[in-house]
Amino acid sequence: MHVTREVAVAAAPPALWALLWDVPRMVECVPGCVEAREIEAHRRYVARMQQKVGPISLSAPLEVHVVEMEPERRLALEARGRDPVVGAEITLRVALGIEGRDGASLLRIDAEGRVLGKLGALGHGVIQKKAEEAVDEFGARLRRAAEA
Amino acid sequence: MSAGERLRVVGQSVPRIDALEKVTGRARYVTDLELPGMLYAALLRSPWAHARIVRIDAAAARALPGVRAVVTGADLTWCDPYFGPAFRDRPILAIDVVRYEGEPVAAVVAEDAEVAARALALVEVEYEEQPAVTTLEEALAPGAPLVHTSEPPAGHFADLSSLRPVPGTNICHQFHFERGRGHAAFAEADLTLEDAYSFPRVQHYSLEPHAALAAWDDQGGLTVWASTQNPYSVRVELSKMFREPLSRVRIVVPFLGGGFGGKTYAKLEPIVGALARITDRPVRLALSAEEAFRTVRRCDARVRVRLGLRADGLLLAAECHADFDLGAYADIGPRIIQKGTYTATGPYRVPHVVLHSNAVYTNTTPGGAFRGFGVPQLAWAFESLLDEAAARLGRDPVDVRRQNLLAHGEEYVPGDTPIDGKFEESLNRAAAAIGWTQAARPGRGRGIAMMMKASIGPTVSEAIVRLHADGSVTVLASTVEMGQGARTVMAQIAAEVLAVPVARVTVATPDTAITPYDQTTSSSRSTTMMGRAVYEAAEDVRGQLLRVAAALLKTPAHHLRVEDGAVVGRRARVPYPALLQERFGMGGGELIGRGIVAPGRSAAPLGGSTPFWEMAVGAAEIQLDEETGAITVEDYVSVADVGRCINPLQCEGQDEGAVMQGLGHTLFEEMLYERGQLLNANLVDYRVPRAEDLPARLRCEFVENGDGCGPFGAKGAGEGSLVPVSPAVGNALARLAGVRLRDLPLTPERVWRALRARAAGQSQGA
Amino acid sequence: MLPPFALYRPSSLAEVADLLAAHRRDAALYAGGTELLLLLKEGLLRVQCLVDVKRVPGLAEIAAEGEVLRIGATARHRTVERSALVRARCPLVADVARHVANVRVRNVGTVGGNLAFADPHSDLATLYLTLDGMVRLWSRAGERDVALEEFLRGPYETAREEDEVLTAVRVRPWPAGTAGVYLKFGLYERPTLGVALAVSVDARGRVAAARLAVGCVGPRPRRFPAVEAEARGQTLGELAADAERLARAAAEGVDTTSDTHGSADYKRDMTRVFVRRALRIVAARAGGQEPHARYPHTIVV
Amino acid sequence: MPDTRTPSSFSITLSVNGRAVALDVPAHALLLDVLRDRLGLKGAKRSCDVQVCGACTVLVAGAPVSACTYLAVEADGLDVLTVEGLGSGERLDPLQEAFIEHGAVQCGFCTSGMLVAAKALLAEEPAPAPERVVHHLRGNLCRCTGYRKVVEAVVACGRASGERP
Repeated sequence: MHVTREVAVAAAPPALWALLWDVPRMVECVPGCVEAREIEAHRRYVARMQQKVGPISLSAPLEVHVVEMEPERRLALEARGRDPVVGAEITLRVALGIEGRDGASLLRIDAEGRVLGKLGALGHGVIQKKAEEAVDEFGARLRRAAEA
Repeated sequence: MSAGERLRVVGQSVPRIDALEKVTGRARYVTDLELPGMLYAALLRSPWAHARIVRIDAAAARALPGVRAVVTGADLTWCDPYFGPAFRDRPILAIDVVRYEGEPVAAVVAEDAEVAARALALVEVEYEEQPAVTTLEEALAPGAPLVHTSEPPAGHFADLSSLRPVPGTNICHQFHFERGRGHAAFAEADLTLEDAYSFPRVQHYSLEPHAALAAWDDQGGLTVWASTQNPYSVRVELSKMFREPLSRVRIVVPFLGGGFGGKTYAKLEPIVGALARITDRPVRLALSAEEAFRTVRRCDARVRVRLGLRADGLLLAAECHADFDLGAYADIGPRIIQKGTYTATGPYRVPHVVLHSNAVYTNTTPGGAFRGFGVPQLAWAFESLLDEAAARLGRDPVDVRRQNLLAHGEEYVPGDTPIDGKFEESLNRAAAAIGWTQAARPGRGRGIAMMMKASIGPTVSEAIVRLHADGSVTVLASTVEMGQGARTVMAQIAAEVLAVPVARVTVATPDTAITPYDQTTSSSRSTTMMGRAVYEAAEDVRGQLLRVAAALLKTPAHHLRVEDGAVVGRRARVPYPALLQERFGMGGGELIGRGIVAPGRSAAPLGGSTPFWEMAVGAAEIQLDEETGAITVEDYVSVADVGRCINPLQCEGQDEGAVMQGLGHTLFEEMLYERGQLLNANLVDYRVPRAEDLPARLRCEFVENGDGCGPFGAKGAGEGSLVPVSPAVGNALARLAGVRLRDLPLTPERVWRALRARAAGQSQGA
Repeated sequence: MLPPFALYRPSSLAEVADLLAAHRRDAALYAGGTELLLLLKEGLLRVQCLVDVKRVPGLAEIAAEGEVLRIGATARHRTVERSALVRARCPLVADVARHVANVRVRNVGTVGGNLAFADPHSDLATLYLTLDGMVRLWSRAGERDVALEEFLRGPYETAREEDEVLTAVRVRPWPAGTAGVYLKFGLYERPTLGVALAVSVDARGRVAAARLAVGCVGPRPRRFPAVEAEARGQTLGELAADAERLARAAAEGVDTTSDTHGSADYKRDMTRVFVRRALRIVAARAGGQEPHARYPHTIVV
Repeated sequence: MPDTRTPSSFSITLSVNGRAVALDVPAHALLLDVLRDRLGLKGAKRSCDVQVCGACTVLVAGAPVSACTYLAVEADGLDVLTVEGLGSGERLDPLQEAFIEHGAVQCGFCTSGMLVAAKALLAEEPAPAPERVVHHLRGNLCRCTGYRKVVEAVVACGRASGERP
């Protein structure tokens, strides 16, 4: 699936940038993320994702690698993991672009991912819809967190 | 047998000799077979389209009670783990790299299927994703990632010895053929037109998914009960892989639950052979339907065609360029691109021709043979563009076809068999039956299309016929019964030649230890080639009977003939048992007849002349719902030039099945991939034709001029009727609604988009 | 094959509640199993036990409660198809039951299972919306009735809590003199689109009430109150003439999802086409004629 | 009756093709595997495994079900009819004869399911019109015959049974 959104955030790029690296607050913002831990600052993290697709619940440990970093301008990360119960391989690539606009910021979100295995095939249509809802929710929570 | 004699059994719709077993549920397929001590195998498959295997941890799986072995590519060093008829490029289990989603990575063998399935979930595999190419466009792009980095060794087929891969690309073979002045001829054409078409990835969906059961005996011999269409090709592969002489590799083939080409060449036999050797116990592997979607499919293709015609409608020049997507492993793909492109110009005379095709690897389910063998992909393009040419010339598409048909006896290509059918008869009958010249009802459109296909050459079929002491007969022939009715046809041929009732003829189960060599059950060749071998073997026995009777009756053999299980002269009748008693001086003994048919190599471009040309015409009348784009076929006529129907009811069954299978890729079927992942490998989301898709009127008719090289003038008829369905429906749609679709299947949404584009075009006065 | 599980066969709702409380997420409610067993077989769902509700008395009953028709959750599609009571009160419910999946699924699958699984392609959900479907949910804490439109939250997601059991669905038959139609279009096992429409006509021959629902094209079926309101008061002739405009309005309001059954914009246009066709068929039926509409790959009930 | 032990295995009694059979089966055992692997009745086949193709059709209490997705315990105390129960060499069911006569059998892998489904239809509608047969056989897929001869065989069998007293 592939989702792109733009979110206006009433916080200057430096504040937004700092929020993005605040692991506990980011766990709150990312829907379905139940825990996350820093392994190597600004480079490697581990997280656990849980999502319910109807009666099916997906729960997978993710390894997160930061692949691009331009302070206060751009952040891109890749995450990979596997849910052995459902037999689903999950890959995510999220790119966040920040553009300062007179004191506030415009955040561009570009999220691309795949759920491989039976769930990915059978749930193809549903997963795209869920991903769109998740990115919208992420944008909303991030804006609230940044403006709080 | 003089052709003039009235035929007793051939030409009759005798009931199938395997019908009773099948309607009572007693027929046995590989998935029904069990051996004492048999273990059950299950395969772990890659979720990635292209990845390097970093690490496989099978410890937990091996520890599960009831698991006898967990095998990965690394455990196969004791044999040659690669197989494939063209290139030996396919590993039994992935070695270091997986090349398509669904490729087997590990195999578990356990006491029962449940333990095997549970153990699968405990095998941990770490992959490192690699860039994948999953479409022809991606695979042929300059600098595209390579599916195979090194060139695998050639396979074992003579006609494929000249494989021509293009180093540094995903092209593993090319076929090129020219006749006449090629490109130059287009300069003289009054009308030149060109277009590009695409044919989708479709799956055979035989009701029986692939299955195989292997067991090694104490003398180091391997027996495999397999759902295969060519036991003798599988025997060659296993002999090479396990380094055993051919005489010690035995392939037994019970009934197949459908094949359609999907069960040609080795599929599961290598893995079960290896697992049985490792566990030293019989091992059975029966795939699920979903796994069949990750084992074989038809090679999808994109085809560019260019036609040059004279103003009077005569075809002058044709150029076809076809790229076939072979998926991750070549299988028989290299021969498909040759066979499909060789008759790209169909049953028409085209003096100047340039044909080129590429076999291209991609990271998807490997392609293989599928009914039509490349011809449906080319005919879809050629027959569609031919209709466009007729329209541009303001000519009736039937007339333009009739005007360009090859004539009976005409040379198709120097060195190949002359045309052996009167194709105009089929065209006229199909056009008349669909009511071509009368206007169709409102909202209905008609279209027509033809096809021509070469069968395999060089080719070999051998048969043995045994006449027993009581006058009953056994036929030993390796032709596989996969529903087409081959056993009944062989029984009819033997019964006709030896003048015994069909009920007293049995046809043995193909078993390479017992039934003699046959190249393959495919390419519509069995009735013709194996039928001739059975005919000659039965003739051999008939000759022996006449000689014994001639000595007994002191009359020249040519004054005698066989009739109702006896040799009959002017004044004498000696039943077969008496003749055998005479011959052997005791109650036992049997006469053995042998038939070998092997036309061998020739100067024909594909290495051997086609024994016969398969030709069929399809005429369709469709209804279109212009608002939804949904099409239904209301009337369909198929006419096939078959030389002679040995069993008319079975021939009808073949053609009705072929038409409905053709309707599948015409209106419904397509394997959907998204970035390397197969989305619809199940019958809920992959739409196979149902009873309700049956046209209101479906007629399958035959032209029988007795002009085939097969027994009693028969020719092959197993594939022809499938091919014209998509171009006939596509042409009907174009003539009814003025939209030319180039990509199959013609789903409602695709037709809807074309109709909207047409409407938009009209509104801008285009 | 299936992964191992225990099978409980409680004979009362109280027993069901105890089992759900004891096993929580490790238990799955089970009746026909036509969807549940597939999820277990595909390995997408792991449970320790199934709680079979087929022995709880009364859950399979089809009965009239005053004007309302109660269909028990474990009533099979085949039973609904053949029920004289259903045919008498809601003939379309009986006829649509005949077109669910195939005859084998209809012999085993249940109405409650179909609604609780909430597959966006469900025929029943779309049709029952036009019959003001009310789902009854039972738990130890008591019973509650939820309108079907609120019950169906999204693809495979409903308002049922983990400790609740869907015991019945209540439908309100259309008033006498109502003409209805259900159209089902698509190639695959599951329809690309489903349209249910009922139009009641008053003594003056004008539309007294219209009930329009469209399903399968988006995350869940829905009604179109705005379009229904515009239809009210029209004569049958006006309704037929206005059908294209009303259908266009419905298409603008529909939420469609792209999947292997079709793209979002195709489903939007099909909503327009089939809502108009439904309006024309119902207008004819309300006038006592049967239009014998036949469209490729479409079931007209 | 359900076993009092842990509810994960059950003692059941099936009447399969008229023969009573007592079995202990795990709760998760599917009817198709019990028929094929425990009772050796190999006529019903596993193909699509998702209730679409009908190759696994058997009758339970006269109703066609997908044995591939039907718990064996559900058939406790009921009659189960498989293709092996239709008729055998000496005395074939009229449907079996009609399938042979009309050329409705090719590879045979779908035939068991087709016959059993048609048997249930004719029990309900003795002489169904072709459209009724097509509707009923929507859930029985065949890749070989193209269905025409299957529908003809069932219709002919229905008409013939109509004439028989």
